[in-house]
Amino acid sequence: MSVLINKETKILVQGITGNMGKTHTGLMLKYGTKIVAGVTPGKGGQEVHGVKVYDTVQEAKEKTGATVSCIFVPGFYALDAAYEAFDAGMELVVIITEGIPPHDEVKIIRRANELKTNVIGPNCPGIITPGECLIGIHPGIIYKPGKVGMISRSGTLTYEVALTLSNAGIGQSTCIGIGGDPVIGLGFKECLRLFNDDPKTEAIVLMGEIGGTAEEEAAELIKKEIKKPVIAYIAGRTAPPGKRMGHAGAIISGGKGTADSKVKAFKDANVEVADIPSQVVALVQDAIKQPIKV
Amino acid sequence: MSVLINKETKILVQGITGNMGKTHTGLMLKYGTKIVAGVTPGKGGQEVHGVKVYDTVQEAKEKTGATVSCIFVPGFYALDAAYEAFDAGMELVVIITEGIPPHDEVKIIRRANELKTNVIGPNCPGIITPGECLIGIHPGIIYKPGKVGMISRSGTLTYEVALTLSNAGIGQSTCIGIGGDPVIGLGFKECLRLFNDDPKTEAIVLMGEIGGTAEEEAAELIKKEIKKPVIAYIAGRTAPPGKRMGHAGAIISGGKGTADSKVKAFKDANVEVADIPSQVVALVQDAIKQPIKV
Amino acid sequence: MKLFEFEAKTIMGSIGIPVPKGQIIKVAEEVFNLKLQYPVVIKCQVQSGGRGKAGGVKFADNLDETYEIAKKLLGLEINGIKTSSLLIEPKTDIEKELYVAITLDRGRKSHILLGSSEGGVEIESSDSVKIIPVQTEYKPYLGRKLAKSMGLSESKLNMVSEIINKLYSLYENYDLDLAEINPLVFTKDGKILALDGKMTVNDDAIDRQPFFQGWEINHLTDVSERELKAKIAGLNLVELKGKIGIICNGAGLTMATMDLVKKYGGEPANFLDVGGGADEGRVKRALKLVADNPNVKIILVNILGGITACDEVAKALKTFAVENVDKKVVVRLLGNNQEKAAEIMKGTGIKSIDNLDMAVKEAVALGGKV
Amino acid sequence: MKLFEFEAKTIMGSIGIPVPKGQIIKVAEEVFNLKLQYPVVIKCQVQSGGRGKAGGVKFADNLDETYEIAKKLLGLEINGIKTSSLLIEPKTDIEKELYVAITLDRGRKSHILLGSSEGGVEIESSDSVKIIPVQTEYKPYLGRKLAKSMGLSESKLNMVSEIINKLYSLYENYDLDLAEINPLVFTKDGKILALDGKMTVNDDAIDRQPFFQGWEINHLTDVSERELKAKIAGLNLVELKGKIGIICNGAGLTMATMDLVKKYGGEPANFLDVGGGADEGRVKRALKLVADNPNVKIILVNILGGITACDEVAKALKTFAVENVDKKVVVRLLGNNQEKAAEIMKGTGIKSIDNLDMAVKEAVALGGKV
Repeated sequence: MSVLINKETKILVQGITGNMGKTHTGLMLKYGTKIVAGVTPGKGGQEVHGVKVYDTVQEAKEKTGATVSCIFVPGFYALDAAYEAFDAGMELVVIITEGIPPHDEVKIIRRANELKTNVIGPNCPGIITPGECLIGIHPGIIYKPGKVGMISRSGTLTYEVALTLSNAGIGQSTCIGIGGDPVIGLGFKECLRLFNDDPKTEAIVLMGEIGGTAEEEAAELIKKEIKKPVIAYIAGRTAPPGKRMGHAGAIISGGKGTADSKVKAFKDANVEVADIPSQVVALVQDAIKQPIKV
Repeated sequence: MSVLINKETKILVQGITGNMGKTHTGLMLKYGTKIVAGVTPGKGGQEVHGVKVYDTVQEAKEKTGATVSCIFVPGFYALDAAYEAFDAGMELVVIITEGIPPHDEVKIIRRANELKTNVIGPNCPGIITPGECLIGIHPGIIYKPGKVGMISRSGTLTYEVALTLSNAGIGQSTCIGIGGDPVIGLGFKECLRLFNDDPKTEAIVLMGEIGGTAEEEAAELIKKEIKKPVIAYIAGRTAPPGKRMGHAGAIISGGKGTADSKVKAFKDANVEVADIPSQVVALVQDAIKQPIKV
Repeated sequence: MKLFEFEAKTIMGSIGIPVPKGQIIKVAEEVFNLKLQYPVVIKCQVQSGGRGKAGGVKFADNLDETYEIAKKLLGLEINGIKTSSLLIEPKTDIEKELYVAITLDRGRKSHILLGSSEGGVEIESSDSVKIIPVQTEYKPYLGRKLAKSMGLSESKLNMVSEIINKLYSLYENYDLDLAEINPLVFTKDGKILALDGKMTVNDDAIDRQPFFQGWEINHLTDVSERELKAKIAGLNLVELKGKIGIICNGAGLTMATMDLVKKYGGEPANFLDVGGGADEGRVKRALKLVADNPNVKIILVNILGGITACDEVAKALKTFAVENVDKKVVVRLLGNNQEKAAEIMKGTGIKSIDNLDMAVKEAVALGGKV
Repeated sequence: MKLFEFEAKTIMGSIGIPVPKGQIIKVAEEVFNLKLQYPVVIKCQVQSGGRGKAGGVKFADNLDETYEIAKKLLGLEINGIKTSSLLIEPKTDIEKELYVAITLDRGRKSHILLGSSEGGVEIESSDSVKIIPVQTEYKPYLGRKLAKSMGLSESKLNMVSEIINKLYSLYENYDLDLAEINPLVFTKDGKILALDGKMTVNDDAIDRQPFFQGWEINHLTDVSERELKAKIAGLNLVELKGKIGIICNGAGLTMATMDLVKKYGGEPANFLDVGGGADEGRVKRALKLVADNPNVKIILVNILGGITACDEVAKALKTFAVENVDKKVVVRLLGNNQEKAAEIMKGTGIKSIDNLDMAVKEAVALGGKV
């Protein structure tokens, strides 16, 4: 078992004929992901890496039984693409697209909540269940099947930590890049609950960064609900206030969203916090030895 | 018992300081309705017929415990007023206002459905449980407490039939004017179900008119679900096609929405159809004598 | 308010929906100023359907032909409405005709997109029409879904869905009841063109649409002079062929009264709803409008209301009776202040009959029989 | 993109939010053309907070005073930013100051209205601030709810809620991150006036806001010259005080690398994220921007990615090493084509250290120590 996706999951790619869509469809297929359809309006009937392209999500779903959409369309078109995916009844929509205006993101997430559709992202690397299914742009080669669930606001930082874990022989159950924007679909809390309920996952690595209060809220939840060990890492201890650090969501404003506040919240919740990424390995090794809280 | 409202129901009036609002608040109070608050922005603190006015629905609800709103604001302001009532958690919103643009009505009804709030109207006379509670502009004096549930698209036609029933000694459980616009909240079907489940109601009078297919759908439902006798009357047998007969919804267009089609649908569903309003009395008298279908 | 074809096309053109370049003429001699290439199509500008069947659309190959046709078409009556202007456009080489429209679906309580890959007359009721409901905010994928369901693909799919996006923005921003392009055509040189367009602005919303302020009266071409006057006075009047004029309060009761008239052997001359809470002036205006119809032999007034003040109605009736001794009136007047009303009507010869059936029978007996 | 006060007020004024009539000057002598009544207020137009404290707001009773103040204020540095224009407005007789704002609430995933019946500096963090979330489409009752929660009543409630309606329409239509009026004042003669305004246009949405096309560069006043260049080149550069220049791919990894530098005894000189899939040219531009910072003693390049082609990065590094023999570079380069990359870098003296901690320690050791 794994979280949200597995080797049976059928995926369609919106924006499959664009550069990003084309490249990553190839990589996902190579990884073994079941990409069953692509969608680009007006290009129905074409093929990309042997995957048939349809004009609408509705048709692609009807013809192939896809239940998950991975969106690669440009920022200003993502709202439309997401609504189309929701309307067609996708169960999970993974939005890789970066630079979506926040006014659109609010609408996307609101509509997803109304319809109880799961959204990962926007502005995220996607989700991977190593050895089974990769949706998004994670470099699959870095990951190994195993027992550690990972949740992260950052793409390459996830790869960094996954790499050290894999190198140390510690595999991952599922890794979810929740995205670096201020408004996102599944957050730390929702993903923590998923991993808590997943029998395959024995420990959870949570990678946060400056900006917002999602980490503080996650710490609250861990204290109350999460039975499995959680190891946290927070990026941005040296980030200056008031400056956006790449991600739209990574900004300390009005004294809120500092790394210190997040580290403190986790420590208050008895969550081990790694000072540096490579320390995660040792903390995970320690944690897995402990019996699970009941 | 009765449908939707009873003598304990606490009501607030939106637009209480306008002409319509003021007049009908007076009439409703005289009838014994528990009008506990009024709402007009900027007029908080004033009184209308001894009813205290608040600036917002939220405040009025918090101070008085009102659960039902009756809306009298002008057409272009009804969308805002309805959203305010929904947001404040009103359980039932009765919209008397006439002339609301249909694009606004679509939004009102969609939002009500999202929040599972009951709406009566727009463009309706409201709802009355004779002897207990009058919400809207029904002339209370015409009605008598009793066992007949009434549902109607038209105001004065309801009064006409209620008058003949009352004069014949047949009282009413609750009478609902569902409104004459193309897009309305509770329709024939929803109200039929309410009366079907109401132990006090023994027969149901349904007053339809030309336009749309609500009567045809009601007939379908009656065939399938309704255990109590239903007597129908359809206005507009002499209405010419393509002309709006007063109500925005009362128009035969593209050959659809004729009185003949509706009468036929009811007859196919074994529903007695009165040829003229006064005939309803005899049909109700006959029906009440019959044992209820099981 | 129904717009004329040329108005709908001008508005569509203003947001980038391709429409033929045309000219409007109101006098036949204006054809001498045409700046269009031949052959042209000449189309009567009437709001009625069935224009083609009635001979309201003609083609011409040169100026002489155009002039002859223009002379004939100006003034042509189509379903009782006189043509007062013509739209002249270059004739289009059509490869394929389509139909797209947006309107409100009462049953679904939502806006819907309609489309068919067959254009032309009476397509609305064809089985080939596909429907896409707009369940929440409109987004472009809905237009694509419609275009797809119409069987379009490749660039044609994108061209048509782009048109639907634009049409929807008009539909939404102008509070339309209907926005329709029929036919929407692909031309032989691969372009897309809205060859005919319909737009209906919602009557209850028009006062918040500054663009259409003052347009209403010019657009009421399919109503009688008295219906137009009623509209201006805020009264709902629909004229029919019978002899019994009807004045009621409430649309349902008015229709029921008409039905009763027919049931008892008469024919209604009109539908007139004075609305709730009508006062003396309003009832007077209603009486005058109904009485002005030369077909009307008797007027049946049926007022039943909690709030309508019967004495106000009675005052109007009294004045009317004095000023129109030749007009017969049958009254049924129940509600607020009905005793005062009876007092006012004493000595005028007008009697109020409380029972509706009796009142209608009386009206039919007093000269309304078919 | 943060707008200047005078721009925000012009936009607010254009949709009917009352603002003082003011004039903008860029040269002190322009005060001789003032068409305002005295006393006036003279306000430095800088995007930084704390303007009042820094002496950037002054009052003047006559032309001479105005001139003297204008000369002093033009060029005044406020939090490191030079004042290049002044807004001069008639002084307002204030009865009461309020605060209203609209922004996005990350936690709620919705837009929120904020308001307080206390205006003035640092109100944002005061307990008196009330919050109304906009859960679905904005409707005017939300503005009234906010005004009510601010303790307003009667005509003041309606005046303030009307302002909020208008402010929301700007917020929505212009894709703003923030729309704020602080203070919003009631004047002694009973009027309402937006005395100061802030508007921030969202950076990811600005390309669909034609109104603001071309505005961006003029509004980047709080960044260094290199940060501005980076912005234009589409790179995320934030400069800091340290000696170790950092180039990474991905925001989180860049921050983590900065943190590691600090952890191992160094100080980062910057944040620079080249993004995913950077090619040779992009990495070259990044190297140049970082190297141009005179504080930078050593450059730490940390690229880890599935899709970033390491050979592209290596080519850029090779060229850079040849052209800048005096600049020390430490590289950590893992991912696609990393063997090709190693080949390219052979003989350049640049060595790639696979382990991130080792790479950072090396950079600190090679001259980055504080």
